[in-house]
Amino acid sequence: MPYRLHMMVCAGTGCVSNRSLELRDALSAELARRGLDKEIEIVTTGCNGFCGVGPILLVQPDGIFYQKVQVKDVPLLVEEHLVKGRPVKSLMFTPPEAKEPVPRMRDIPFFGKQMLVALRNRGMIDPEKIEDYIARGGYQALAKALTTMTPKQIIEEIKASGLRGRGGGGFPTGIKWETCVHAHSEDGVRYLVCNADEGDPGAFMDRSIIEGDPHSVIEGMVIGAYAIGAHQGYIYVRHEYPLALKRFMIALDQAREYGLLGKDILGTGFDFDIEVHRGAGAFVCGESTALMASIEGRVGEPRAKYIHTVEVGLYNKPTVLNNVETFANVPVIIERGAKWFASIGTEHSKGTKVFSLAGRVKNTGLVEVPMGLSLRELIFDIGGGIADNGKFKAVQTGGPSGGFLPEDLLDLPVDYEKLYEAGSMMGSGGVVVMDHTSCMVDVARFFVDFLQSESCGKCTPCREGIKAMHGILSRICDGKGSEADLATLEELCSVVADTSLCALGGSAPNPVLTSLRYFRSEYEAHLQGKCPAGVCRALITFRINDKCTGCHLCFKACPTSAVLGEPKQMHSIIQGKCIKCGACYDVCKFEAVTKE
Amino acid sequence: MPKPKVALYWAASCGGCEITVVDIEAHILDVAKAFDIVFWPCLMDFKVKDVEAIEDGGIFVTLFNGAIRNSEQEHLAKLLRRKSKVLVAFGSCAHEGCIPGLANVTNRDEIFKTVYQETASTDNPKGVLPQTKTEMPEGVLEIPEFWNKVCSLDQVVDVDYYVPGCPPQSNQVWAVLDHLIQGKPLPPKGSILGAGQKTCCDECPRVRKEKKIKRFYRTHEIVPNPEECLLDQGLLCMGPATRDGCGAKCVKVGVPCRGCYGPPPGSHDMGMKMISALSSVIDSEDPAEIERIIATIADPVGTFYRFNLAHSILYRVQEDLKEKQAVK
Amino acid sequence: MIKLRIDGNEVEVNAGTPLLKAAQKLNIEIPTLCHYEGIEPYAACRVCTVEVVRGRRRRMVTACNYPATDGIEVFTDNERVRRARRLNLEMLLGRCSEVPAIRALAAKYGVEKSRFGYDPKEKCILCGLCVRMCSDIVKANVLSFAYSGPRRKVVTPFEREMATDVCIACGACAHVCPTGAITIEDLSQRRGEVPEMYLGPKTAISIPFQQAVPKVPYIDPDACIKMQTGGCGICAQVCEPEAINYKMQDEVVELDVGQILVATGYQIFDASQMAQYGYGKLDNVLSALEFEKMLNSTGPTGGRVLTKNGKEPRAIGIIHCIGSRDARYHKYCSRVCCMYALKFAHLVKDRTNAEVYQFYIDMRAFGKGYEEFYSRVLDEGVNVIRGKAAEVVEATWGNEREGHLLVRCEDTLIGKFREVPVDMVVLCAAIEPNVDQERVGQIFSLSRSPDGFFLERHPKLDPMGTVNDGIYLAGCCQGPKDIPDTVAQAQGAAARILAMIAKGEVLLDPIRASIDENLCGGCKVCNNLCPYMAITFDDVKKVSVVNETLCKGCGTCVAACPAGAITGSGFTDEQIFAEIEGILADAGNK
Amino acid sequence: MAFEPKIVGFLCNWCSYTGADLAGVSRIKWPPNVRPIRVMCSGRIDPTFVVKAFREGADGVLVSGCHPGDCHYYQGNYKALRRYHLLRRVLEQFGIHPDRLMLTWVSAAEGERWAKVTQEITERVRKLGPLHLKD
Repeated sequence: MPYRLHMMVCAGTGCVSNRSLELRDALSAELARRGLDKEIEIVTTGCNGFCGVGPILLVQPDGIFYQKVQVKDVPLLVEEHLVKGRPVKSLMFTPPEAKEPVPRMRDIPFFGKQMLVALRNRGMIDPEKIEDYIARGGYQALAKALTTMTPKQIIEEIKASGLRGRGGGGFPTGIKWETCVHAHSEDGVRYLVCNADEGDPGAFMDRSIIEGDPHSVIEGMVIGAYAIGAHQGYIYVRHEYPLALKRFMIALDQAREYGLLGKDILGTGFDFDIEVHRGAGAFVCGESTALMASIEGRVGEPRAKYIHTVEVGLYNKPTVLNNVETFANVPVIIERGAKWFASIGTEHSKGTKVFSLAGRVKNTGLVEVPMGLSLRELIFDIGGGIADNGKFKAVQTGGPSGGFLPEDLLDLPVDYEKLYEAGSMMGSGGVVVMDHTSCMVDVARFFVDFLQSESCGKCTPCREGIKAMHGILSRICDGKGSEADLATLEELCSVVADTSLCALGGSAPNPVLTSLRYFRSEYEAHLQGKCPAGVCRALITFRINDKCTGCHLCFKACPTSAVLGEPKQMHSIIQGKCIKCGACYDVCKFEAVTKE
Repeated sequence: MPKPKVALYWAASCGGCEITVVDIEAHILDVAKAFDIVFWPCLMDFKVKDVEAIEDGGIFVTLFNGAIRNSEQEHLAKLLRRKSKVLVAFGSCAHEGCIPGLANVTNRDEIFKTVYQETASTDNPKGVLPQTKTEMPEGVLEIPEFWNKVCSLDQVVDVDYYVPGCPPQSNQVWAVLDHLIQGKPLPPKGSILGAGQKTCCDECPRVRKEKKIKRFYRTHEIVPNPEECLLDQGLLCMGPATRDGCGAKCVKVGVPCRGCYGPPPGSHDMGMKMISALSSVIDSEDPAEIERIIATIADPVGTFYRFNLAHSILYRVQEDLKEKQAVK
Repeated sequence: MIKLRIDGNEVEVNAGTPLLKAAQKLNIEIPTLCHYEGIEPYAACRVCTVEVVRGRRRRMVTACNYPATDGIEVFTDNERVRRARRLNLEMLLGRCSEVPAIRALAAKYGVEKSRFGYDPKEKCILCGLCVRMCSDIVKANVLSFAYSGPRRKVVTPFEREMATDVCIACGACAHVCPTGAITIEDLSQRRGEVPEMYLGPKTAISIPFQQAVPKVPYIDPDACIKMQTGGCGICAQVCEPEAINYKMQDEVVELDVGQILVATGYQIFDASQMAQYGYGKLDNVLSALEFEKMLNSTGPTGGRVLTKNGKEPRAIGIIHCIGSRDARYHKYCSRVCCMYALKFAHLVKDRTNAEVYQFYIDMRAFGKGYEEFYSRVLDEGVNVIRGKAAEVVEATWGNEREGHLLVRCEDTLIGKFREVPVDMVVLCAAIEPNVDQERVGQIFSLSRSPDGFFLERHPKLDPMGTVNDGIYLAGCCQGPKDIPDTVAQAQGAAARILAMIAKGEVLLDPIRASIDENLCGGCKVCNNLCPYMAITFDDVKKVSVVNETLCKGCGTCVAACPAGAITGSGFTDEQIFAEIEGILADAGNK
Repeated sequence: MAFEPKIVGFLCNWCSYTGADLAGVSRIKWPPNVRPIRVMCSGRIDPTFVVKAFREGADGVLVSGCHPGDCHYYQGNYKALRRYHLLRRVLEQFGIHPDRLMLTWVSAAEGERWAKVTQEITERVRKLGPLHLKD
């Protein structure tokens, strides 16, 4: 007997962290108690995307979107919505600047402008059930590809679609596959590798796809393998993604059981299997040659790519390496056709792209939008604008080595070339929004610090150059910079970008270069001894003005007893003792503590 | 024409040689037909005086077996020598002392002490020992004198020919007798009849290798491989140092040669030759190990000189007994 | 073959040739730090960066591993390249500020001081040559990188200071290190037992010594990585005529010869046995052969006399009779030491201003012109002290605290105990028989005199012959002797040999064994005994047979034949029996 | 007259005989009791010779070869060594004191040793007294 309602409980990492699984269990118990378990099915889904408001509960087919649902809300929810048919307004999402909560998911602006291709099954299926994926049309593309298309046709189709690598490089996938097919392999062995070593901080597109829809990746990989004639595939998953790993392993077992993987796939005689390789969390192992070295059991260090991995890759065989999102796109292209896919996006950037929205934006989470959407739409329409009524300052795209783009570039479309020209990049799709409270020099220093520690250290410019940049940036943050430092920085950036062995070093100067280009005034302010955002401690002073009521809170908060003053009397700060931790500033309710 | 006279005598021996003469089976009749047997105490009742009665050189041939170890034997040996044209040392005892000859490593006193006093089965509370002369009421009783030393026949009298073996093989005996019956010319004096010129190995069918011996075995210690040389297997076979002619009967049934046919023509001292040969093929250069290997030879003199001690270079050593004991 | 342009010059190379090699063809020098011929390029130092123009695309690449393709244009020294190199070198200089190699290279690009730091202690530029040498070439896998980013460093397994169990001490890492960050320490203090003394490091492939014939390099299989671990093979890679052959093996060559001249030489007494002289412990105590090597103009110091710290010594002590004329070691006189010690003194006087002291027991200048040379050396101001040196100890000299030596001895001519301060001591160690003298002697059936040297047939009348016809002696295997004596003896021996050859025939001793096949029983006792394999078994006749030309007449088989079938001519049983009877004719009866 | 033992020495040609010769050439005194018989190699020494010597009136027998490993014929002295061991046992069984037989190694260079060895056996046999085996 079909179910009356489906309760889709989000079980992405974000919502699980917010106890969505406990919620599911409470719900299940409540339904059973009320005898509703025969009428209503609970589905544990992958990431919904709107991670900022988790745990998320979606009631289908009504499309009612509940957010931040707690276990204590369950009886009320069941009573009101499921028994009495009255959706609970208090659990619904209220968009910023809106007065009334929005009951249906599709009406929420965050979802409204999204277009789901890679994330097509988001929140709709239980990722641990292959039946759910098949019910949503899964593996049809595979059947089509294997039974009605030649490998050459598939490659042509992918080429025609204009799909480009979603991992950061943006290399046309079809051409990569074609090159691999033409690459000489003595024994005909070719490998297909899926890069799921998502190392960019704040980026979780790949994790989300694997957690929410692992079969879409498997299907894409099998199609790719068929196209290039590979019989062995690898997926390189970060060890820090245990849930993704678990779900992917389940999916592999199911696919093998269903004859969709392994020997004689779908009875066509084509053999292909996937081995899971777990990475140890080195950022640089996302780089193709380092990743392959790691799979081979060697130290994950890049090598020069004057001969591409597509020709001499894993175990010195021609190897196709694509990331998770790229593979997830493949079945859709095969199923719906290259023409349809190519109709989406811009001239050179086709299809959609998944972004993880993070930073000082109201709606943080995972979004998939068509290429060509402007950054402004992404941040303000989907992201809901700047949190805490802050003022937008910059957006960084493409992960830690992406550049910072200022407000006047907000109308830039999401497009590989356009972002590159502006000094940033598409990267794997991380979007970090910064507001007026961020000091650009400090932020640049932060990312350079990250890159310095994640550099493998093999080549001189990356190891020594980034370290040198970090040193100069720290000096500037400490107020000890000079005009010459800026020139040195620029020189360093240029040479490091020019001469680094791999893309990590090659793109590492981006944060510095773009911050210098678009926010030079902030640097200059630092040289003058001022940090406009009030972040760099060496350059700020905390003072107490006459708004002080003598509430004594700051006195209690100060860890170094730098605040002087009796209760009910005006307080003051001993600068020599102040370590500029900002505790007094944070506790003051009267704006009496100022930061200069 | 009267038939040539033949005599056979048995001195210090076991009697096997007498039996081997009869072992020629029906040929004994040919012998009887051809010869006139004048003395053969073992078979027929002859008296010494009968022999004494024969003129010197009146006997054509005497086959004398047994070693000489007392005065009576010496007497008869000399008597028969005088009466015979041809004296043949017949069998190993007469030839070279044989088993009785082994007594030469000791002396009369020791032997008497052992035989009449010390063996477990002896009941002789008074410790009486044989005396050559004993005064009895009826008169003086005499028995032959027992010598310190055992001699081969040729050490006592001149010998014309030798027939080796313990006993001589009957076919060889018949061959010798037949030769005499046929009246063929006699070989040079001192010849060894009824035997070959080579060694027992020449007649031995076993397969021999180049020898390297790590230890010796006594016959009861191993079951020898039936195809291979016994010495190669560590069994002390005297074959290499022993004259052939026996047909290698012992080795054919797996028993090592004891050396009864005596030394081959080139050998001056059978025992020493065997010592020389054996120690040459012992497979060791380490004195301690050599001693260990040699220790596996039980009774070297009894082994290497079983049949020819009395006839060897060291036929008897007369060093002082006390000194001999001091050695041990 | 493809064509490309480098700095405007066209060059033709095989496709895929690294640009570095292509540039070498044009004699264009590109600096490198992490590159070493024979090791897979690593492209880590980025110093070899050049600019490549391919169509419209310009890019910076590393010359060490960028494969040449048709039609590209390469710039090895334009401003962009110079800037890239300059900055990378400046970074490296910031890391390793006092490494001469880096300083020199940086200076070439105008960098005297780095803006990115100053570290006078760090020497490692992380070029990875040592790591790659150890893992890829030597295959010992001792060295590896640990940590990432700026914390990266080269470590031994588990960062233990000593990894002796895995390190094979090949020294290849130190050899390839461009900055001298790796040093090799000889913890064992051992000295090589090699015939040609060396005072400096030696490679696994070398020309044995200057006068070697043939003068070609050879590989020491004990030191060669290729032969030890299967790795390396660099010499074969760089040898263009492909002359390297690892499969060559020591061969045993069998030659059929009629006469043999044994000239197996001697060895030098190991002076470290006499601890009182400090050889092997004190730095500037040398053996005579080491000193000879030092005096050699093709030697490690180019013929200059230098102490270990590279200074010219102010005084040198030469001690005679080390291990010879000494009841504890060798009683005999080594004969050559006095004269070479005087030669040393003469050369030292000639080349330095050092005082020379000879500590001798007796000065034996017996040869032609020797005494005259002794007088001349005395005239040159060499000090001779008659008396055996008692010991050599470390001492101070004026204000200098280390590196000086004191020779203690009794001067028997003045009857006083003396202490002579010197900077260097040379020990005249004895000539002694080779360690395998005994084995060699067994091979040739040579007797040895009590001193261990081979025994000549007659000390006066036949000093080069041996008791074995056709085997002769020459040189120090017979006893210590100098070059003139050796040459005289060798020429004498050669003349004897030639005389025999000229004669064309040899007389054999008539002493032979023979087997009477009528007596042989075929027991095979003798078959194994003959050291010359002269006895074989005739399977048809079933008897053993002696090959009379192989037989040397030792008579072992004669004695061993249990049948007495073997006769040894000249020494038959009967002859010996007769001898026994003869010499004992006087023995009385009992 | 004091007992002067008669000792037959069997000497190999290359070492012991030469060594004995050297002793002579070097004017080293050694007892005349030892009467040398030269054979090519100690391996030629047949035990028969030893018993023959005893039978002919020798009071002692000395067998001397090259030092082990130094045999001119490689192995001959080892054969002598083995024969010596077995012969001693047999002599003892016969009643001849085994010490009357002595095996020793004297090299061509060991004139002094030859003198020492001959003195040793002479004294040894002198103590054992006469053997008296001559018929």
